[in-house]
Amino acid sequence: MEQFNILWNNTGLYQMVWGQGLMLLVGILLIYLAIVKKFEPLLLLPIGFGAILSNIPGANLAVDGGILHLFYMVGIESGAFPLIIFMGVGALTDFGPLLANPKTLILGAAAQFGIFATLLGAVGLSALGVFDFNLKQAAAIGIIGGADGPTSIYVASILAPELLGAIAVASYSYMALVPLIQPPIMRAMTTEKERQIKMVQLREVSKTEKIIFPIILLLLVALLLPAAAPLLGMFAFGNLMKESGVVNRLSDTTQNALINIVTIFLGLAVGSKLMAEKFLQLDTLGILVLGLVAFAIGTTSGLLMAKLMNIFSKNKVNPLIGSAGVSAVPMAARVSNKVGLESDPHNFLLMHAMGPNVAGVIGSAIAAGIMIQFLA
Amino acid sequence: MEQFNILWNNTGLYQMVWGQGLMLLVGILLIYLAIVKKFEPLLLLPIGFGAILSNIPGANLAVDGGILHLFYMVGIESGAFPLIIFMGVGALTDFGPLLANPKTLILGAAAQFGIFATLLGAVGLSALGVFDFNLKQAAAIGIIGGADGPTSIYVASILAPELLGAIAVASYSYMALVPLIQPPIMRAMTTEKERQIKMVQLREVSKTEKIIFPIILLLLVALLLPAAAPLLGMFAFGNLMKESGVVNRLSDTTQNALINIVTIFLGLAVGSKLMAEKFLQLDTLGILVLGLVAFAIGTTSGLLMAKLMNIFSKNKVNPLIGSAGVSAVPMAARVSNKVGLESDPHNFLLMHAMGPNVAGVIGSAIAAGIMIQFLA
Amino acid sequence: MEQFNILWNNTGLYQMVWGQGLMLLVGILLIYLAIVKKFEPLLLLPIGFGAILSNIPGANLAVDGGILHLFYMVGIESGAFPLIIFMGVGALTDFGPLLANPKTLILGAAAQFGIFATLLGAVGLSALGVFDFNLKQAAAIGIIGGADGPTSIYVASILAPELLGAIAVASYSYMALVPLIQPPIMRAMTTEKERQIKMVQLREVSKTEKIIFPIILLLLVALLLPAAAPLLGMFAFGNLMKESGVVNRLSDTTQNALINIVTIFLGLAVGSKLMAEKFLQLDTLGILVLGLVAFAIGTTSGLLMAKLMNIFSKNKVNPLIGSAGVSAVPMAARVSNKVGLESDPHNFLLMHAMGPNVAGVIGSAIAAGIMIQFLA
Amino acid sequence: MDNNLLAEAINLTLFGMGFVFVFLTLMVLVTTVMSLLVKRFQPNLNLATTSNIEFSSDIDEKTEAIIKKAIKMHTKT
Amino acid sequence: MDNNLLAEAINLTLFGMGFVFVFLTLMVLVTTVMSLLVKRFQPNLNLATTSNIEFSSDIDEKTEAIIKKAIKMHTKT
Amino acid sequence: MDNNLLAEAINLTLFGMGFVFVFLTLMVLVTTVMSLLVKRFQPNLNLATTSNIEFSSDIDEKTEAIIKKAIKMHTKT
Ligand code: NA
Ligand code: NA
Ligand code: NA
Repeated sequence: MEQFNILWNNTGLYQMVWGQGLMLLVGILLIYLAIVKKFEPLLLLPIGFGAILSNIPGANLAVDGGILHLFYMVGIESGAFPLIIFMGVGALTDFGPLLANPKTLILGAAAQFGIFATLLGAVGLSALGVFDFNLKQAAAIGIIGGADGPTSIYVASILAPELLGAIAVASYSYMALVPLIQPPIMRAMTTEKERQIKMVQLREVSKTEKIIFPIILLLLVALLLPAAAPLLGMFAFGNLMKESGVVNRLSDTTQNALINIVTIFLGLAVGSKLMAEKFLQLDTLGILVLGLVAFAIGTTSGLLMAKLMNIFSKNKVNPLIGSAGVSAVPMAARVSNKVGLESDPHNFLLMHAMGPNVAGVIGSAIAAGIMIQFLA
Repeated sequence: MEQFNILWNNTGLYQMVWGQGLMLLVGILLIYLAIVKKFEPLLLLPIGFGAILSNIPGANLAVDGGILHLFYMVGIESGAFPLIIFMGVGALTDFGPLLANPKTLILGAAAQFGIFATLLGAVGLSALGVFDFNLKQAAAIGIIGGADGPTSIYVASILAPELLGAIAVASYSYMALVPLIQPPIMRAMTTEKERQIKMVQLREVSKTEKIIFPIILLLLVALLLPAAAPLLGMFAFGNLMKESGVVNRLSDTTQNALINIVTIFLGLAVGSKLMAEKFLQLDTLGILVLGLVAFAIGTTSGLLMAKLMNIFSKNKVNPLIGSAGVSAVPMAARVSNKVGLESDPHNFLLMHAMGPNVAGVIGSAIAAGIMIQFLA
Repeated sequence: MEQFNILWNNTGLYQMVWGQGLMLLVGILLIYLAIVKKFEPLLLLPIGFGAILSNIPGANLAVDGGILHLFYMVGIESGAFPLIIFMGVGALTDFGPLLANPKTLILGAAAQFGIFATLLGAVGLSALGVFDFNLKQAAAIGIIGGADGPTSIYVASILAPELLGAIAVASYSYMALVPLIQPPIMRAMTTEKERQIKMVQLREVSKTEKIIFPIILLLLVALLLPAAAPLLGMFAFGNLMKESGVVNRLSDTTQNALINIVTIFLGLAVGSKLMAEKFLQLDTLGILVLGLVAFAIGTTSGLLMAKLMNIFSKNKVNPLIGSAGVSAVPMAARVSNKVGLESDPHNFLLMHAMGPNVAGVIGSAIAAGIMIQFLA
Repeated sequence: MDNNLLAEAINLTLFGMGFVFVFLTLMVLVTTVMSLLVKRFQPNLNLATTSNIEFSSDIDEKTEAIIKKAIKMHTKT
Repeated sequence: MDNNLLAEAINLTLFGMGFVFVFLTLMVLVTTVMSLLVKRFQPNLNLATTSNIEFSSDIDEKTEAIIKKAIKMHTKT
Repeated sequence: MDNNLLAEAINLTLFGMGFVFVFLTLMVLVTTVMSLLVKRFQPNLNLATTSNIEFSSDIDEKTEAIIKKAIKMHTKT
């Protein structure tokens, strides 16, 4: 009978606290969103599964010695996983549309206002006593507005590892929700006439320009903001491998086996930060609210900047491509295209929106560098 | 001349002790079995090569600072390699036949009696003074009867790392020998008439059922036996990635590049546990004998359970599929099919045997969890 | 304004010392050579990029805690990356031509004289006060003459990690320059008539011979030079995986995803050894000069040995295949073929040159083992 | 002492095999119920099948089958 | 104390957004100049396109296109 | 001191080159004997060639060759 008692006392059922039970449901919810609603399944499926594994009472997978904790220490604490993912994203990115119309970089800059406005909001609400975030935490939360998963995870792992789970979940969830979040804002902030603006066709971009671009990006970062060098350096490296054409086997592996392997373990490792006692706090709710605000403000400021540019520029831009500046590649660009087609079914904005879209990746990495520079 | 002496004194020839010479031959034997006899070559080729490397006199590859020792510490001591392999196995497993006929899970339970009987045997023989195994070691040896390589390695790495080499070799060798070990037992324990039993055709299983199954498995493990959560959690995760259909790129990489890479290093790392002074002991002989007994008892108890089920059930099962409950996927299921065809050349048992076959994987992981729960 | 000062004081521009600026240009040069001149791009592109990342002022990527430093510690300090690459090279190597004409192994031996002559030169010039290399450093520099990247990196990581960056750059650069370095020497050291020698056609080599060869190689190394066992053991393992035909999925992954992933991180990690304060020294210039000498002497001694063999042997060898003994697979063999075609457009030496070419890989690994045996 | 060890082993065997049976029997039940529920409430879940495979239709089916086999041959061997 | 925090946050926002704009505007300029230079000095760089792909010409283009799609389907999904 | 270093280097060179030649000459001998033995006792080893490649025969050889090239192009570049 003793054995029976030991066994029973060691079951998950016996040891479970309500928080763990709730987190098992959260894990199932994330898996449901990933599979049925197709919310960024590449990340949310592993994160959701990791959340369940981390909250199995008595299994201790996400604490010292547990396998998920090991994945976290090896891959995220060290910075390696988000940087490798960023290298892979670089190898998957085509800067052609950006090079054809470089001024869309400005749209990618404007949309980063979501990051800083959210930082302000988080600090302000803490000053008012609603939440209790310090400046580092506020900055890590703001980066959600960058709409870039690996950037969010990288910054959070440095500035606020205790919030990493909630930040990652918010980041990927809202990226998946871009088709729901953005269109109402886009329709509200633009006139029908603006939405019908036809943009001049993008010129052909030469191979040489595409090869030189990541090197320029790297050098500018090196000279002006070394704190952004890990993120943008790996990003530029991935892109150079792809565009150079001389290391196709490395580029192919980076875009496939390597990024896939790292994605699996990154997801599980993020899941290890969804343990009940850490995750079920008022902070998490604050992060979810502020993250949504960040997306909305980023979208708005991108749209407004596009309208501002039209005042000074001869070649008008359709302001709908401004919202793509938050990144969330390529979802936000597709949303620009879709909303544009509602106003003019012959006006395809997709390629035009890809410029601000990838500019947004650079923009939020720069914002991340600033945060790390001043706060780490 | 001094140099010449140094060189000669450092040769393998000069430094070799007889045990190392013998282990070089064991390594060559394993490679021979892998290449010529096709004995589980994916594991036995790397293990055999690792055995040779580990026993090169003076090279010190399997001790502190050696590369194989590094692979062992990083991959096996941490638990990562067997768990990742198990994730890959999950991504390669089709639970369709099991879902079509869930009662075959019982056959996968019965076959685990080989594990516990062997545990008893090992302890009994130690009580009689024949061997000298403690309870942890006896449990790790028993798991050989689970006919599952990564489970054996995982349990041995926790309960009896000093026996890991012999246990892994026994486990994979006997899995390869299933077509020789099982048929005589199967013919002895069943009547010709039983072997001719035709089973009702398996129903179609829907995608939804296949997606929900790994989540149910995970939750049951979480609630009832957290100690089995690492193994069955990773297994369920691999299976969910495959069945969900939304992360095909992750699932493909898991089934190919990732499992292949880990298999190579797992094999070499296991080889590092085949150093002469550790491996050439009476214990190893005991493990080989007990492992074979474990397979035989597991096979027998699977067959008997099938016959027992036929007493109470209307839909008769062909008892030959009971032996597939030891796992050794998919070899044991093929053996069921082959022995069945001897009695009735039109009776294909393969798909029916796949049910108990994959149930055996779950069953031995549960048994492993019990051992870890009580003994770790 | 304070923020502005902080920002400005943290820019790369403000912090840059002249050496770092120079190294950024070196990095760009390496990338240029890789992309435009196709100099061993698989390594020189990542190394060049790593060189830039390592020299970004204030980013500290190549020192404690930086991501490139992490890659270095995990992959090179441990010895893992060069050994895994060597396993991959083994899986890509066909020993058929060597087995068809085993005496070409002697050519692969002769070409290693470049290694030892350079060792002598480095020590001699240090005795004369020109440079200041100790014996370990001289040995690591000599290995450049082996014309084998991973061997060079492996030896340097053990004997002279402070020189690793320069040695790796020299090694891969000169391998890329083989088509420029070797032909003048080849024409100078051979007569037109020698260059027209037609060799007897190579016999068919059986699968069995190809399978047994790596095992023989491993055992000879084990018995005679354990210090070479890590390098040649992994090499033989890769080759056995390929030739055995029973682990094709492991062999494929080794030849593709695995070697590609490791190449990327090896290159970046080597780049971390190109920090200005370490790299911009007279030593580096010495290494570049001595490395070139090593290649030239290796080429010459290979050619001379071929001529010597013709004095004693009935089946004449075309001395042009002697230069392929330096390895630089398969570039040096192609050079033999090309120079041969200049003298007789119907005399294809490629397959004949592949024998000494792969023999050179074994030869320099043996030389590396000797160095490690006596000096580590 | 050894008898004590043996007693522990017997205990472990009884509880172990018992638990294995309990667990897998429970799985039989839960799985059966799950399958029934799934069949009853045929879900309108928009489950991905091959939706993320973009393959334009201008390739005839036979060619596609050939290529799929080739790729399978390449990846699974 | 909290006011101090808020002041820091405002400072960070001003400098941060400012820097983001400066950096990306600089990129617009540099990129534009780069593109002009590239177009002007149409380089005779022997840039690899598909030179390391050995593909004999006895396969007609349509087949090649089919296969490329198949491989893409295989690797990207 | 330096002379001592030089002496060591010369020693190392002599022994090193000597050993390289001894080793590779031994390999010539052993390899030659091995090849002779293999040819003499033509083994009936059932060595795997492509046995684990399942490729049904309804695809004509030319198509197969095309696909193999395509896959090679894909994997080796
Ligand atoms: Na962004
Ligand atoms: Na089993
Ligand atoms: Na060499």
